[in-house]
Formats: sequence, C-alpha cells, structure tokens
Amino acid sequence: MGKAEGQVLVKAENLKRYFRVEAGLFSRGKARWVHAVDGVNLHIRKKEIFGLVGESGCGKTTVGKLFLGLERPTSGSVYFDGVDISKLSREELRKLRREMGIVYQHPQSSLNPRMLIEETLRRPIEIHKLAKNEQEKKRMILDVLDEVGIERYLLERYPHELSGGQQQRIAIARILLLNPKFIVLDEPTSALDVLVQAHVLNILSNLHEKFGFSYLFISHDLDVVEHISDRMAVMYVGKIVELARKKDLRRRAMHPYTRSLLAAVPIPDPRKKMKKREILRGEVPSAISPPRGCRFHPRCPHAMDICRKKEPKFKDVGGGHYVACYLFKSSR
Amino acid sequence: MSEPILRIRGLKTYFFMERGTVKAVDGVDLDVGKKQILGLVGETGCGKSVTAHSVLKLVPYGGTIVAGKILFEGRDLLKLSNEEMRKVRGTEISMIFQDPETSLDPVFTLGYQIGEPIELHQVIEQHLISPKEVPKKVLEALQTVGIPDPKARVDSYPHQLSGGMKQRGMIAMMITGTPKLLVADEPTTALDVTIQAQILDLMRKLRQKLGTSIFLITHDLAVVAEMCDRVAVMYAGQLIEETDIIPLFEQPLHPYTQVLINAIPKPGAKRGKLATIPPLIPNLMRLPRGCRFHPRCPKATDKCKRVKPQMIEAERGHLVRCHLYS
Amino acid sequence: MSVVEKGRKVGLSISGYFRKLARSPAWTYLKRDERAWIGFALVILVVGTAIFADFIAPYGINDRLIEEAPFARPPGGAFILGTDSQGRDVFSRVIQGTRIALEIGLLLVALEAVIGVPLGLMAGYYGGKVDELVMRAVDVALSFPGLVLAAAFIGFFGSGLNNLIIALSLTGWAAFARITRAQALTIKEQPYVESARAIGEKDRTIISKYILPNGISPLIVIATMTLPAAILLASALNFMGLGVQEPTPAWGAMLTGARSEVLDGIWWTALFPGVAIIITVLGFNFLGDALRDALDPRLREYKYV
Amino acid sequence: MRNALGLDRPPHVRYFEWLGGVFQGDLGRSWITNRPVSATILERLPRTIELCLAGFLFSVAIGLPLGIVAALKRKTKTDYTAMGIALFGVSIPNFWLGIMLIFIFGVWLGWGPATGGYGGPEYLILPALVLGTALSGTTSRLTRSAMLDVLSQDYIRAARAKGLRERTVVYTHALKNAAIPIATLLFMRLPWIFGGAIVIEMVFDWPGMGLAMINAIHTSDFLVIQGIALMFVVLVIIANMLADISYAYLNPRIRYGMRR
Repeated sequence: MGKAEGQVLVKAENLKRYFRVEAGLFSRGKARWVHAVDGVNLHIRKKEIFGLVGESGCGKTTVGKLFLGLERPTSGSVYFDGVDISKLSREELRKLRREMGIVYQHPQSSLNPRMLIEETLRRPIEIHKLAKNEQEKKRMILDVLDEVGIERYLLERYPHELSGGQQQRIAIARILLLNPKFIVLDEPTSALDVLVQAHVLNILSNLHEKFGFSYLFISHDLDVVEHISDRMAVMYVGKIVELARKKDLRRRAMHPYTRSLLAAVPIPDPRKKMKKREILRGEVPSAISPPRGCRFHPRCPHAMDICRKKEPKFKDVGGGHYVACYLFKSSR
Repeated sequence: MSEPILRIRGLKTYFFMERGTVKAVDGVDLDVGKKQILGLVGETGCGKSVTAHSVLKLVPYGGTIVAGKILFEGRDLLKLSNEEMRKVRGTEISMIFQDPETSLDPVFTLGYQIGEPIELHQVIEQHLISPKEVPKKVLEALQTVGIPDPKARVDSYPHQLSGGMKQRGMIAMMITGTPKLLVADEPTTALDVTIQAQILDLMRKLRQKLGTSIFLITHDLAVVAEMCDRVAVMYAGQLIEETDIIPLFEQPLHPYTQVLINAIPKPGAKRGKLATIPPLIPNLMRLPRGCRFHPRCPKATDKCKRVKPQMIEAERGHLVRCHLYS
Repeated sequence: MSVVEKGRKVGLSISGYFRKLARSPAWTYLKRDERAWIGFALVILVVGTAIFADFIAPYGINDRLIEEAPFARPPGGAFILGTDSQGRDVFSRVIQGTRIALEIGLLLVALEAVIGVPLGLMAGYYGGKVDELVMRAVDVALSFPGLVLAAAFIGFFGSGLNNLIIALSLTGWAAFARITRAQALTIKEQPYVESARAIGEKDRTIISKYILPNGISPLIVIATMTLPAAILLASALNFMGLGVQEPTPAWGAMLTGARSEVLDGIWWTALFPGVAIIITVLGFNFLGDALRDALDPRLREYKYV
Repeated sequence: MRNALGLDRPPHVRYFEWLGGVFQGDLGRSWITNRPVSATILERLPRTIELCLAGFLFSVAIGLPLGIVAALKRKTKTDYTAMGIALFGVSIPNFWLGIMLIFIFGVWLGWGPATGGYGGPEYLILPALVLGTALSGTTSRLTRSAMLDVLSQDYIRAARAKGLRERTVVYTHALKNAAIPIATLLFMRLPWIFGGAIVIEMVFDWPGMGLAMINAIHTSDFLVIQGIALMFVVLVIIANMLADISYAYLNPRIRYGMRR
C-alpha cells in the first residue's frame, strides 16, 4: 500500500474481544461468550478520517474502546504510534491518555452531571498539568470555547441546563484541551436532530482541517460516515467484511452485505424509491453463536457450499480495497 | 383526490404543567387521503408525536385536547364518548409505536396479544366470527406481516423474539381489524437499517393489500422520501409547509424545510459544508412573537418579528406558512 | 475572565451546592410537595423539643411528685398529661424521651452508613470477589428480620443503649451497602465515568468526584427513611425490656408496664408516649417520601411532551 | 450442677456440640424447665404461624386494593387519602396500637378478651389486625408504585390503542405485570412479620415462639434463644424460596429461560 498516503498512527492486529455472559437462572455455570470483536485488522493513518459502519451489536463500539485501551483485548494487539498499548500498565496507559480522546453518542450522559461546565473543562488541564498557572488555565479554556463556538456564560452552567448540541460541543472541547493525535467518535450525532447533527459534523470537519487529528468515526448511519470519512470499513458480527476508500465503497461495493446495506439505506430523494431494490431477508445472528463459515451466509443471496464451511479470508483486491468474500479473488 | 379519510381542523393539544402551558399542538389542519401515506416530519419536541396520539385520543398523562375537530370519515372523533372512541381503536384506526422492545406486554404470548382485539371486537362486539375461529385469524395476521413459522411463534413470549420480529408482531396485533387508518409513530427509528427496510416494505404492502391509509410520523426525511405521497412539516406546534412528496424535495418553499433538506449528509455534499441554522430549540412555553421560526431564519425580515404568517396556498396543492410568499 | 473566576468559586463552595440544588428540578418539585412541608414542620418540632427539652419539661424525669396512692393521676391540673404509676410527670418524661429517640435513631443511621456505604462502593466499583463476598453478606442481613436477630443478640450480650444500637446495625447496614453498590454499578457504566477514564482520571478521583456525588441522592433518601424505621425498632426493643433500662425515659420503655395498666383503666401512660413516637416517625416518613419522589425523576411530572 | 449442664467446657466446644445435635433434631434442653427445646418449638410454632398468616392475609386484603385505587386515581384526593392512611399505618408502633385496641375494645367497650391469650377466633382478631396494619401500609405503597410504573409502560398504551376495555387494560395487563414485583417483595418481607410477631405475642400474651423467646432472654435461657432463632432462620429461608418461586412462576422470562 502507498506509503505516500501518510504514516500509520493506530493499528489493530488480529484484535479479539470476547465477553462472558451468564446463561440464566436455571443453567448457572454454563458461561457463554459473546464474540463482540473477532479478529479485526485495520490501521488508521495520521490525519485520516476512518469510518466504521455496522448495525447494532456488530462490535463497532468495542473496536473503538479497544483502540483507546478502555477495553483490554482478549487477544491481538493495538499499536498506537508504534507502542503496543495492550501491554502497558494501568498507569502507563493513563499517561498516554492525553494523546487520544473519545466522544460518545449521548452527550448528556458523557458529562458529569454534578460538575459545572467550567470544572469539566478544567479537569483535563489539571490531570495532565498542561498549564503553568491559573491565568494560563483560563486562557486555554476560553480559547477552546471559541473553537467549538460556545459562549462563555455557559461555563457556570450544569450539563442538564445545556441543549444536546451544546453538550456535544463541550464534550469535544474537553478533548481539544489535550490536543490529542487520535479521537474516537462513537456515534457522535446519532442522538441529535438533523440540523444539530449537521452543525456538529461541520465543527468536527473544521477541527480536523485545522488541527489534523486522526478520527475513527463509528456510526450505524452509512450516509454520515460516507460524508465525513476518507476510508471506511463495514462490520458484520464482529468482523470487518469490506474496507475501501469511500468513493470505491459505494461505487464498487463488493461484499453482498455491503451491497444489501447500501440498498437498505433510504435515500432522501423521492424519485429513487427503493421499491425495485432487493431487500435483505432475515436478521443479524447472535454474536454468542455466530454462524460457521462466512457469518453472512444464512442471509446471503450468493451463498455457496464453501461459505458454509470455511471462513473467507480478508484480502486485498487492489487499490487498497479489501473484502472477505469468496466471490472475489486477491489481486496478488 | 377523493374525499380524505381523516380531516384534522384547528387541533390544539396543550399540556398544563405547573411551570406553564406547553402548546405542543397549536392549531393543526391536516388531511389524510384514502390509501394515502401522509408523512409528518419535524425535530424532537415539535409536537408531531402528540398530534399522532391526539388522533386516537390517547394523549399522554397531563395533556388535553383543548380545541379542534378530528373528522374520521365525516365523524368528529372528539365528540365521541370514551366507550365509542374505544370501539374505533383497533378496528377503524390503529397505531404502531416506536419501540417494539417495550410495546408488547412481556407476560403474555404473542398469540394471546394478537387474539385479544380479535376476540373483543369481532367475536364479542360485532359477532362477525365464532370464538373458534380466533386462532385461525391470529395465524392469518402473523402470515400477513410475514413472520416466519407463525404456528411456532403464536406461543412465544416477546423476550423470545428478535427486534424485527417484535415489530412485525406489533403490526400484526394492530391490523387484525383491517383498520382504514394506521397511525405510525416513528415505526422504524429503533430498528437497524436492514430491518427498517423490511418494515417499511411491509407497510407499503399492507397499504396495497388492505387499502389502509397511513399517517406516518418520523424525523427522518429519507424515510419520508421512500414512503410518502404527501408530506407536512411541523415546527413548534404548527405546520409550516404541506405538499406532495416531489415538490417538497425539489422546490421546498419554507426556509426551514430548505435547511432541513440541505442538512442531510448526501453523497457529494462537501465535508464541513452542510447547511445549518442556529441550533436553538424553540421553547413551547414561551414562543417568540410573529413567526415562530424567525429567530433562526436566515431570511427573516422585520415583518417576521411582528406579524404571524398564515398558511397560504403558494402553488397548487403546495401550502406554506411564510411571509416570503404572501 | 471574571465569569471563569466566578464559576470556579461557585463550583467549589458550599453555596454552590445549594445553588445547584435550587436550580435542579428536584428542588422545584420538593418545594411544591405538601408532604415535604408537613414532614419538615414535624421534624423541626421534634428536633426543637429535643434541643430545648430541659426548658420545656416542667419537672425532672425521676421526680416522684405524688405522695399518696393512687400515684397514677389522670391528665389535668399541674400534670397536663397526668402522672405514671410511680407518681412521675408523664409530660416531662415524654419531652425528655425525644432526645433519646433521636439519639438512638441518628447514631444507628450513622453507624449503618459508615459500614454500608464504603462496602457498597467497593463492591460496585471493583466488582469480582469483593463484590461477591459483600453481596452474600448483604443478602443474609437483608432477609433476616432485624428484630429477631437484635433480640437474640441482646439475649446473649445483655441490654443497654450501646448493645441496642450494635444489635440493630447488624442487619441495618445492608440497605446502605446494597443501594450504594447499585448506584456505583449504574454510574460506573455511564459514559461520563468512562470519559473520565479516557481523559486520564485516577480511580480514586473517579470514585470521589464522579461516582459518589452522583449517587448521593438515593443515600439521602435511604437515610431519611431508615431513621424512622430505626426509631420504631428501637422502641419495640425498649418496650420488650431489651434496650435502655429504667429510669431512662425512652418512649418504648415507658410503655412496658402500660399494658397491664390499661386493664385498670389507666390509659394516659400508654397513649402519650405512643403519640410522641407517631409524630416523630410520621415526620421523617413524610419527608422521606417527598424526597424520594423528588429525586426519582420517573415519578416526576409527565413522561414526555 | 455446672458439670451436668456442661458449663465447665469452653463455649465454642459447647456450640459445636449443640450444632451437632441440631442435625439430629436435638436442640438441647432448657435449663429452667428442663424441657427439650424442640418440644417447646413444636408446640409453639403452629401458633406463631397461625398469627403470622392471619396478619399477612389481612395486610394483603387491605393493602392491595388500597394501592391499586391510589395508582388509578393518581394525584387526586383519593390517592392522597389512601397514601396518607398507608403512611400512618407504617408509622404507628404496633405494640402501642395493640395496647390501645385492648383498652378500647377490651376494657372500654368490653367486647372481647381484654387479657389476651390463646383460644378461639376472638383471641386472634386483634393481634392479627395489629400485625397486619404496618404491613398493609407497606403493601399498599408497594402496589401503588408498581402499578404506576406499569401503567406508564408502552405496552399499556398499545393495549389501549387496540381498543381494549379499560377494565382489561388495568386488571389483565397492568395487574399481571405489577404482580411480579408485588408478589416477590411481599414474600421477601414475610420475615418482617415474624419479627413483628415477637412484640405482638408479648402484648397479647399469645403463647407463640416470640413470647417464649422473650421469656428466655429475660431468664438467660440460651439454648431456647438459640433454638428459636434457628427456627426463625428456617422460616426466613422458606420465605425467600417462596419469593423466588413466585417470581419464576409469574415471569415468563425466567419460566422459559432466555433463549432466543
């Protein structure tokens, strides 16, 4: 792959995360495992916006948390700037936190309800001792408020006194203070109305332009991800099924799941009603006992014998376009 | 267009709270035609959901319908007694809700919950069928909504069903009386997109098969584009634009609608350049003077601050509430 | 700049807490709740009586004021609530009893909270083996009738104020532990706690600045509702002669002999200590109910508009 | 004498000897009466259970309807009155209520046995009533909040939307769902009745386990205290089992496992 496109900042190698679930009242002791993330390989370059799409429960949020060390992988590694963060101690990881940040879906619950906005913004400066004196702290806070377009009088408010859009911008401001290299955006606009969503997306784009962060943008909304990303990947039941530059993903979608997903997304254009498009049958299988072979085969219109038996490899089909499906051959 | 099945005239639903009166629905006029899918769009808290509940007279605790008419096939529902209204629900008008996880009763089987309205309306009240036919009707309803293996599913409890199946189950429960009007309050918001596509498809088929008119409440313009024949846009308790589906997307008249459509991320829209307006949520207890939208409107004039605009027919069949077109 | 300085000061000062309270929906709700006002008035009355008992009570608790039989005189004259079978003024004893009731209640609630809250925090935040151990103990303590265990404990270790409080706390701490744990568990999963970790906060700070302040409301409610229950339990033990002993004027203990006295028509020695218990318990219960409803948003106002 | 009672040996040895006996049904002998403790318990247990059961039934008969009515008439005078009564119920010390009722009915009106004791139904009514009062307060408060919780659920709205009668909505859908927390909590609170019974037995001279326990405490009859406390433990375990069973029976999620 082209090195000219920038250095790798974060990299996941064969990343797995399983969660234990108790089976229920009458079958105690028989623990089962949710295969939330089951062998994910991907990298994010410096200054890149990488989009991750998938339906609920596909493991995309867990990928985000693994990338930040908020979850420990069951196996596999996450490299941040060349350092394997899954091997760091709790304290080492805590110090590395100023290099990265996360924005959540529900803005109200991502701010401490008992802290004034002012203190919420003051915490990161104090934890990492970013300011020499009180004067500098204040300047930093006011600067960052200007960046996200929040008025100063809101500093002495509590989170519940702000609107959803304002809360989300405060959550972004808190991360800006750390001036990190890498930010995970976990459905940052899913809980917002379309106008507020547009506002927050614009701010995120402008900040990216200005400071050159790398983003991992996680969402179930294909249109939003496509709008903001440089490259994007599609996840299904713990695995990435397709990864490509954003233009290629829509125009040259390969994996049958990606294609069904594209077909299922309603288009805001009444002349293109979906009537004629094929609708994917069935539902997402449980991540506790995922289907053998290719996980998509029970719903796949092109399923072959081999799909039921053996899992397809995730392979390069040329031009940085990867797909995990037997219908396509590796370019190498 | 033939005589509409539902005519809402001057509907006002207020919530009287100790801190003030919330005018959630404040003078709404709306028609749903026969076999039509009418969309009602707007942001959170604009009153669209309360409008939907008002049609069935199931306004949440604390709210009251204070004025207006809701004419269903010429009959004013607001003049019916509670008992008469009850008999309309589930037979002539039904409703489907947003969250399938919480809209089915967890302690009864799916079959029981679907059988309930059949037994009450068709056996006890209308004497259409004998009690023995109820199980057959339940199976039919399950088949209509496309639940796989309906015989096995009759005895399932809601927790044994997946999200998409629950939503189909709820729809089955609501269409047993072949209602003429189905009020759908954000029916796919809680669902994944592949499931959403299935449910939207099912609703379109129901319209074809049963001839049901659908009153679809949603915040998602893309869903509107997929489903609706006609659309009304709601802002702060009032309609601000109403027209057929194509003109709404191609020549939106109201500045709010214009922003709304350009704020959707579309393939080709440039990063960082989505249309926006100041993100002020209108306070339904203290509404601005003049046009309710003027504090956020990019085209507001002095007149907008003073004079309330009226709904006018700017073009044939295209209504808008804005001074730009008077 | 001045806005920031002001915000900073407000954020840390005690007046800040009250400003936050005054602006919160819970407070607006509480202010309009009649139960809160009734409860508050009764509690003020009881606490005031306890503080000024020495001034209010006309006689000493052990003064034998009647020289000849019958010693128990009905209400009237110099003794507005009558005298008991030993010729002592019932009114004075009831007034002085307020102190003992509150003392027992407050000590007990404090002891239970001191045991229960840290255990609950540890169990909830760290989970694992600690959690299992604490919760097993909580289950046992909660399902056992407090009165039976307390009676058995006193049976073995003897009566008295200290043993009474220890005996009742044997089961009482569990309510605090369970609520605190439940709070810690829920709050731990909140994105704001995870985002605190994500910006590099230490565990210690997370518990003290994020979890405890956000979980305090139900603890206040539990404390307010435990207090009257504790007073009732203690009075029952005193009544059975298992708590504080004569001549201490505990309300429950004053009723010990009353049962046989009512058979002789002496009703006033039984009536008034009971009324005192009811006023006290009712006051705290009213306040607790109002607080619970105010702090539980599910029951507040309307679900949505 | 000390030798015969085994008081010369260390306490923990005696305790384990006693525990060994327990598993063979031997709870030791009272050192006051020299009767086997197990005989005392067997004689008195049915009386305590009789009292508790009567109190429990009374509390459910009063508390359940009161709570349902309060929930249905939320924020009206009916609700406030019902909840006022309930709050009063939980705030009255039961032993005091007992004494007052003895005075009113037994002494003043002369309607029943003022001295208490054990016998026909006339001996049971007052103690059961007193025992049930506090619990009926709890029951009605519990019922109200469980009903309110259920009534605000989406499936209740859905039941109305399909045109069901209000009767059916409340008494079939709402009540059956509310029954899960109500039944569980009621059974879990059953031990509280046992606790209450101790005091009530003393007030009404009801010769059950509670009275025996208090007498034993006052005479330092440790083996009797120990034996009765153990019996209460057994009752608590049974109550907890009842709670678990009722929960599993009423809740299809448990009855049919979590399979999907």
